Amino acid sequence: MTSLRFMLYQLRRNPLSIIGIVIILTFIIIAIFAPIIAPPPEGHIDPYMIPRDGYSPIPKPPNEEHLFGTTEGQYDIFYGVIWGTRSAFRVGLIVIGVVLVVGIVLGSLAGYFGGIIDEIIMRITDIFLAFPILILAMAITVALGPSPDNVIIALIIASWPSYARLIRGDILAVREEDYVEAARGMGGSHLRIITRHILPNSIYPTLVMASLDIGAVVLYAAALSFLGLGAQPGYVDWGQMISFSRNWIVGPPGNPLAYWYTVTIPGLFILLFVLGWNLLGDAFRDILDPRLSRK
Amino acid sequence: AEGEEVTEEVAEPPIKNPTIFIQATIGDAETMDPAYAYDSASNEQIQTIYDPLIFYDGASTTEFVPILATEWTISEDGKIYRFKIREGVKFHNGNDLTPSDVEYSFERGMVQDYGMGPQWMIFDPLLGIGTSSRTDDGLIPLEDITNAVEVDGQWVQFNLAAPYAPFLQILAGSWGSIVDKEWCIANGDWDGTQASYKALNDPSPGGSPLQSIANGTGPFMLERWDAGVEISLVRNDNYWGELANFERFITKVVDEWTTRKLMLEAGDADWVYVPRAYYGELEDVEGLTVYKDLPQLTADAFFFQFDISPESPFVGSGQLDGNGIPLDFFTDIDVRKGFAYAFDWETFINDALTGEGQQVASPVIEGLSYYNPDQAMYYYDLAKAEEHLRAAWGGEVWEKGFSITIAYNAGNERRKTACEILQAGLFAINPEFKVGIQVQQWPTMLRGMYMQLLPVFIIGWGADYPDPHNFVYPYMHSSGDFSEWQSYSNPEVDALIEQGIAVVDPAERQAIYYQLQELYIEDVPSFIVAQLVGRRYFRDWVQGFIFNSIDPAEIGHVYTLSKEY
Amino acid sequence: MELRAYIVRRLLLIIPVLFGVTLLIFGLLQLFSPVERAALYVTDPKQFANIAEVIEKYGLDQPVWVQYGHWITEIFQGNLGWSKVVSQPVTSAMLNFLPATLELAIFATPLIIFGGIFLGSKAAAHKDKAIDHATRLGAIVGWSLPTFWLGLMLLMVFYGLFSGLFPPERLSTEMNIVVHSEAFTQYTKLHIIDAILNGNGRVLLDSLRHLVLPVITLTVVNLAFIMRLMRSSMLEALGKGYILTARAKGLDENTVVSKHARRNALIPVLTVSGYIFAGLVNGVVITETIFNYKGLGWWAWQSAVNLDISGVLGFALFNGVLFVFTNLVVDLLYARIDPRVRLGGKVT
Amino acid sequence: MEVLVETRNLETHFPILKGVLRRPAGAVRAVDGINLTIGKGQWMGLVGESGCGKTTLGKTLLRLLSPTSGHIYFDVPNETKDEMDLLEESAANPTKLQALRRRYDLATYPSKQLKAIRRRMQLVHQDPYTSLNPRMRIKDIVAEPLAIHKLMPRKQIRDRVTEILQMVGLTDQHLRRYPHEFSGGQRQRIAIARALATNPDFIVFDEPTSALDVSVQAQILNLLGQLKRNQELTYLYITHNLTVAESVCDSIAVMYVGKIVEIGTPIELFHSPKHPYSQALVLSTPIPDPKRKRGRVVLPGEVPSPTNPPPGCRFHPRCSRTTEECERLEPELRQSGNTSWVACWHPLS
Amino acid sequence: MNELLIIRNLTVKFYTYDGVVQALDNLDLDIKQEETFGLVGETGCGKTLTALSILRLISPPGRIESGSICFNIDDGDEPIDLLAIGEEEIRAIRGSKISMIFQEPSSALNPVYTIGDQVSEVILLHRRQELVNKAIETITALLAGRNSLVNILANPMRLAERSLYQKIAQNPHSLWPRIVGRIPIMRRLLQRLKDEAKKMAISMLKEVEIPDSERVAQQYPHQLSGGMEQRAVIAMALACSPSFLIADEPTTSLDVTIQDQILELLRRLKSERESSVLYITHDLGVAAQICDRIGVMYAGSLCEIARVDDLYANPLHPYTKALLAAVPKPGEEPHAIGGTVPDPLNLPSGCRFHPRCSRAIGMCREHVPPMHELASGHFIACHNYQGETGGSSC
Ligand SMILES: Nc1ncnc2c1ncn2[C@@H]1O[C@H](COP(=O)(O)OP(=O)(O)OP(=O)(O)O)[C@@H](O)[C@H]1O
Ligand SMILES: Nc1ncnc2c1ncn2[C@@H]1O[C@H](COP(=O)(O)OP(=O)(O)OP(=O)(O)O)[C@@H](O)[C@H]1O
Ligand SMILES: [Mg+2]
Ligand SMILES: [Mg+2]
Repeated sequence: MTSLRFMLYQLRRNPLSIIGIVIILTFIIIAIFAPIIAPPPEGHIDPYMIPRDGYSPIPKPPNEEHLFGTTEGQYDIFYGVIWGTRSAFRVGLIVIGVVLVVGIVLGSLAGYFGGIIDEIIMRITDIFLAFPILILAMAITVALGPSPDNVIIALIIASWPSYARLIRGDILAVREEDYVEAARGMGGSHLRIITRHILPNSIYPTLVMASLDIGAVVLYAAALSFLGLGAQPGYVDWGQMISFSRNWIVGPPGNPLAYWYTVTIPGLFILLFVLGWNLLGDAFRDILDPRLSRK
Repeated sequence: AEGEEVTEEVAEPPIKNPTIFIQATIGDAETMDPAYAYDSASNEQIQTIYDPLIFYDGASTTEFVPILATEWTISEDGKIYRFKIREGVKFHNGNDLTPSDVEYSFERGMVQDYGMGPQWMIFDPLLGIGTSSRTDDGLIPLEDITNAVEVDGQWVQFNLAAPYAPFLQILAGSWGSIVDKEWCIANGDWDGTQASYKALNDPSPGGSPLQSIANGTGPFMLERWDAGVEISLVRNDNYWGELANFERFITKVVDEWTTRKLMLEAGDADWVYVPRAYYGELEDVEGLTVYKDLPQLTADAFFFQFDISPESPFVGSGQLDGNGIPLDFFTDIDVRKGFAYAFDWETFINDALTGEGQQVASPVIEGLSYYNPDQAMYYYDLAKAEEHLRAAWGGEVWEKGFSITIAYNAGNERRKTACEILQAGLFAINPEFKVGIQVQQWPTMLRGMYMQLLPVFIIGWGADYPDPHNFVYPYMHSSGDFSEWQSYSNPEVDALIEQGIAVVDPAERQAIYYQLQELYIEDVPSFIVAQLVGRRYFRDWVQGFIFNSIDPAEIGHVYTLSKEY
Repeated sequence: MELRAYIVRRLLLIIPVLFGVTLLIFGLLQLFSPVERAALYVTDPKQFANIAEVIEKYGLDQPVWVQYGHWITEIFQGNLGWSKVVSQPVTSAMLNFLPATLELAIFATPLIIFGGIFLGSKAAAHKDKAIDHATRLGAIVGWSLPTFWLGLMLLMVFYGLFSGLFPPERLSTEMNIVVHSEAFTQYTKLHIIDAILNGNGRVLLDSLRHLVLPVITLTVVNLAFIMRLMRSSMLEALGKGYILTARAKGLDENTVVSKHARRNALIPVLTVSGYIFAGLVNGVVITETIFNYKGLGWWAWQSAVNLDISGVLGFALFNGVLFVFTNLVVDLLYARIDPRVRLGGKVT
Repeated sequence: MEVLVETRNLETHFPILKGVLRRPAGAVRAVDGINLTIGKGQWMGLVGESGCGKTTLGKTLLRLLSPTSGHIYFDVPNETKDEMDLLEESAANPTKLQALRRRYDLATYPSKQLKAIRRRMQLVHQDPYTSLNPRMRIKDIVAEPLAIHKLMPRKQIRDRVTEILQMVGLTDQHLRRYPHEFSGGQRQRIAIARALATNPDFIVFDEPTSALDVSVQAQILNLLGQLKRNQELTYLYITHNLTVAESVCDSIAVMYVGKIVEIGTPIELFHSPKHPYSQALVLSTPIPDPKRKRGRVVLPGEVPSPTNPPPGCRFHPRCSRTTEECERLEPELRQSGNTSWVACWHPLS
Repeated sequence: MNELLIIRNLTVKFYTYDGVVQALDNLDLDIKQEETFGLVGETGCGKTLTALSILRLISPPGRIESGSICFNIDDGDEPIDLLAIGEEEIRAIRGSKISMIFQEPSSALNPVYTIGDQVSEVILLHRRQELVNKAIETITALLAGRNSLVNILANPMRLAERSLYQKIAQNPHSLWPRIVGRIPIMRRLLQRLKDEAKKMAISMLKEVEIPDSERVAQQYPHQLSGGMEQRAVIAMALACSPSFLIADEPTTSLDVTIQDQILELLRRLKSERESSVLYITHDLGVAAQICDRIGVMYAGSLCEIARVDDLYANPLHPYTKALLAAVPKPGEEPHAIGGTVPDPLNLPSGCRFHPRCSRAIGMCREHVPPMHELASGHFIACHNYQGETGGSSC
């Protein structure tokens, strides 16, 4: 409790982290109230598909009916960005959640027991880490076929190794701490030592990275969608909405910025979302930095 | 009035790169080998580097002009074609063109017979429908191939297995290009022996010795092929005919539309590939010439699967209980008709195609011979659709509804829209008619069609040569490309198709193809979504564009183009 | 000496890793059914008639290990398959597209590394001053920017408003002809260097112009990363005892920062250079795609969207190998900078 | 005197991995043949310079480290020990020997068996800032050994925790706090409370006060004395502060590079050290009295590396009395008085 | 004896997020020429801060609020206030006139530079004149050498070097060395200075009894033992023969036998160089062995100052007494001081020791006791002794 209050106190102190919190809270509200903010039109079967107002390829500028205008193919931008918040959270939270679990399990095994287990797990992570995340995720989505779920799977496969590594490293550091040895000296079981002593003290850097990475994961997912490897057209996804704008970057000769809304609005949503998590993660890092925490 | 004229002249910007024709398109050529090439990007390059025996006369798809053949005869029974070869023609490397080069060109093609290449079009007439070099017993005898084409003095003779009406059209394609025998052999290509036949038959991708080199008699010579980036051709200054108007012909691969648009607007490109979605964007741009309403020989259609595989994941429960469909769902013609009436062509053509398309009744689309403009067709009529769907499956369909998933290939927005329109139409008739739409990767989709997993799929066919046979066969014949996947089989149709190719008399053929068009509407094995009509946007300084619907190059033949005001 | 054993060990470890890399890549390939893999060769449904023939010809229905055997043998012979999208063998595609990417990297990498280090140290040295706040904000926003969006926004501005200033692709048509003419020798295929070697100012200028936007796009995000890292590791270094010692010696603040703090602060930065490399590769894919800059990244993207599996896998393999070796180089550099590693004592 | 803990030829080596394959190439011989006997109720001090192996010895005794060879007997009757030695010498009945060792020799206990014995022996670390899990409350820290050994039902645990905390001078109010809310001295009390929770017989203190100020150190030392008297405890007290050892211990062992060189009572050790190293140690310990300037002999050189200790007597390179014998032969630890042992060829008298 | 350093009213505060920490409170302290002054006290009482204040090395969020530190650079000159002079001037003093040895030798040395580099750095900085003169001498000697081929080739270069050094010699603040130092190839011209500095560094290392000092000069800190590292640090501190040396717990992390060696070394060097030392420690034993006078600190202020014999024989302040009683002695239980050190954020009012003091009176709670001289040279800040002079009260 005390440390939580302390954390909140520290958070409050840092204006940037306040901004981060506000941004993320806003997005949470948007995600929760998406059906109210942007109700799906009647007869619309799947709310996660952006409703279309006709099939014309030419985007329409913001108007009363379409607050942010429409993209090519007449997908409503407002609806897309609002509901896109949900899919952003979905991708970010699921990927990071799964990766954390996998990373914690494998990282603990490797870090705590060491030896051959460690060697094997670390060589496997080496193999995965030999690929930049986006490239590996790209190859995996290609192999699995593009769909929002496969993007999630691909990002999980591509990003668990760095977590396993990070956790392993932190566990290695904590494993030698005196209180861990004290617990061993009391006869505590491996499970108890890992869960009560090692993880609570080594998990924080990972959690910080996780909070920073939620933004990064969403960025990767958006990049995949943008490259045409993500969701099917029309799925509520910011990256894809930007890819819709791709051919409308420059307007007609007299009015080069005619279609500014198609690229700017979804882009700003991504930027703010990622920025929010980064600010928050940064604040967390500052708070959890042992050098800064009080003695 | 005088002042106005002056300003107009001033408004004409100077011609950029007057000696070069620059086009920006998407997708690179796959090969420079005429026997292997089966994609329009390659075909386009090949047809400017190599010459065929004959070529279409202007915009016509039935009249020909002599190119490397100065004259030709067709025997009465339609089985022997003879061509007199032009004299004094030189290949780019200086070698002389001889009739044996012509013989070699076709025989070499058949010897190579790349499995996914165009050679079936040569085998079909010369050795009989459905043949290829590979059989279950191994390769067909080399003599069969060498006997099909013979040199007779300055003449070259083709011996057809049966009459084959569109044979001349086939010869006008890039697969009819004439290569230099001597040069080919020097470069490791077929040397006439059995061993080399075996070794070179069905190469892997890129495995042809002529993959990236070229030596033709055409108006341009291959200067540089920066794969994926650009192809640069230079003028053949020893061309046997009139020299081309450009010193260079450059094809740039530019995937990004915005970039292509800017290139065109700035005059850095003389022609760019404009996806139809962006026609509107160029509407008011100055300095461009646009050619509109050009019918394309390509048509997408919705295909019904008559015998869905039990493994299909797209049929819901697999029963007519409102949550799926039975595997033989589409054998009921009322279902098919109901679907056809539920498709809103007007919206599709006006919105998705921005009006650049037209509804056609059958695979015999406009621009092909024997196209029947008066053929009745389906139209958007929910009442009629309801009527048929009420009747289908003894009323059970109407009562319980159904749920299916239809598929289109990733990246094809047009087909996606078509699916959505069909979905909306059916939903409007009865909310229990649930259509899911599934995007699939191209190979996955192909597999789905091949393994009969897809209850309904949307796909299209582009012409190889401008003849109705090239369309009715895949769409309707029981062993046609699409209809075989559909398990669609109508013996009457099969008989008519086989007859249609074998008769020579145009009147007779017309009757047959009119009847096939009628049968297509009656049977609805599939229904055509639209025939596309296209546009071409050139810089206004480009002159001499001739539209021929079968031309693989959207700019037509670069040989006819020039840059001037 | 321990360091040599360490290097040898690192080199030996590369073998299983590379072996694993091929396994992983091949495993991905197995996610496609034989029909699908055969269909990868098909661009048009009319070519599909021969699918069974294709499956047999390429042995796609053979047991996995047999296929792996074939595949790996081919790879050892330098044959990574055929890249459909650019109609050439994967190996030659890589060779052809490498110079363009290299050119991009040659400009972006120093900007990223030196810029990041410079700004990061500046910010740390002036902690809580205006410059620090500005860099921090810039870094965090830069780090949050979606690369592709930044690229598109640049496109919007420079293609729309100032069109023609910084054009797409690598060279303009005229310069391209010049470069490929006989009068111009392509020593390296890096246009900049070739232009200098040929003494051709116009080509040089033209290729520089074409590099501006991609380099900016590529730089911003990664620069932000290094900057942040450098700042925090610099702050950490500045808190160390030896900094106090250096100050107590009477050294001026500049020397303290640049001589005593920076070198130590560089160590953690160096350890993540692997990530910078990964960031560059990620960025290259997107940047080249957006600016139609025909390099490895563009090719990888084309391969991916066109399901050119050999292309994607070839690129991944190439990357994997490159990355493993980059890390080795980083380790060696690390040993160079940090005597504790070089002279044993902290080698783990 | 009843013996509680005894080691025979105890050795703990840490392998040094070298080369491409990371093969062991030598070892840190941190504990290198130690025979130590601690009587029940004894407060045994262990002094020596940094790196000489004190901590390693302490941890090996508690089996937090596995010895390379040698035996550790904890509360084993002397007869049994002798029997085992006899059996080993004669090699007559290996199975029986093995069975006995399994049962009595702590050095060979598998981990399951260890758990039972852990209740009876505890360790208190040097640095109270790192020995308490920063993310656990005091009550959980102190209750943990009880929970691990399931010594009592949950409800009683709380009472017991309060009781122990009172014993070390802390109150109920502290129960719900985290370690960082305490000063160093208080933390060390908590660590001691944790060690006491299971009513152990034997506690190893690894420099428990070296991170604390003198005033706090005094508090802790007082507490330890008090607890020992009340709870009938046996201590092994590791320290490098000779004055502390002198003031509190019953007996002091001096360690040098993995070996014990001298054991004796504080008085013996301080007034008539027998080993030259002990003497140097005693003389270089600063005394807080400016008037008592000792006859200074600054010991030259540094402690040799335990990786390859000097041959013969390990102290000979720094010793002023070295003879040729010292360079060749290693002196055994021999009884030199009633309560004192020394390992030296030329002990001082 | 003259005062070398006079600290008056030194107040240091830390402005933390949790509040203001008054780390030093109106500290007064005199250090005489050639004496060793010991500063003892428990952890966190402000010993290190006092030392850092003298060098003006307190970094944010800490700040020297008020006070003066007057330092007698050369005998006879007006003492200068270290807190009032400019940044340049204080830097010239750091390391040359006043230098400091830090507590933890392993963190005081930069891990990425060799010992030789780090020692010669300070020589290069503060003994440039000497170096330049030596270098000129060497070059002149070389120029006068035989007319061998090597010499003929090298001489123009040497002439250039010499003129550069002469420029520096004429004007120590000349910009030349800085300019030359920036230009990659020209930098070689300054190499001779570095070599000279290296030589001096090695002789310095010899002086602190480092065996094999040539080799050690080329080693990195992690290759040395703690005792050797501390010797290197001492060499660094003494390289410019400072008149005032601050030693902040220089032996705390070392073993007794090594500590003994280091103390002996410091004692010798101090007497050889006739400098003053401020010796900070919390070990009363060490303080007794090495100091001439001792100041006892508690929570940011001094409570007692006396000559060493006086303090141990006759401690007056209750805190000093308690501290001495807490030191373990054979045969007797150490006496603990009750209570704990106050929270620096929340210091008690009045005398800071009063909550733990057995002799606290009402006044202690309200008024800070001033420091006054009870007997000659024996200063104390305690209300119990207010008004008394001389003698002991208990
Ligand atoms: N886990 C380990 N691996 C390798 N070497 C070790 C390990 N633990 C200790 N050592 C080495 O064993 C020797 C003895 O270490 P130990 O910690 O027992 O000394 P110590 O007497 O307790 O020293 P200190 O007074 O510094 O605590 C040292 O040289 C040390 O480096
Ligand atoms: N960065 C800081 N922020 C807040 N307070 C500080 C800071 N640095 C020092 N202090 C305060 O200054 C006080 C004195 O610190 P100083 O380092 O001088 O103690 P010390 O007597 O040298 O202790 P030690 O014996 O542990 O070295 C500390 O109690 C602390 O409260
Ligand atoms: Mg120890
Ligand atoms: Mg201090």
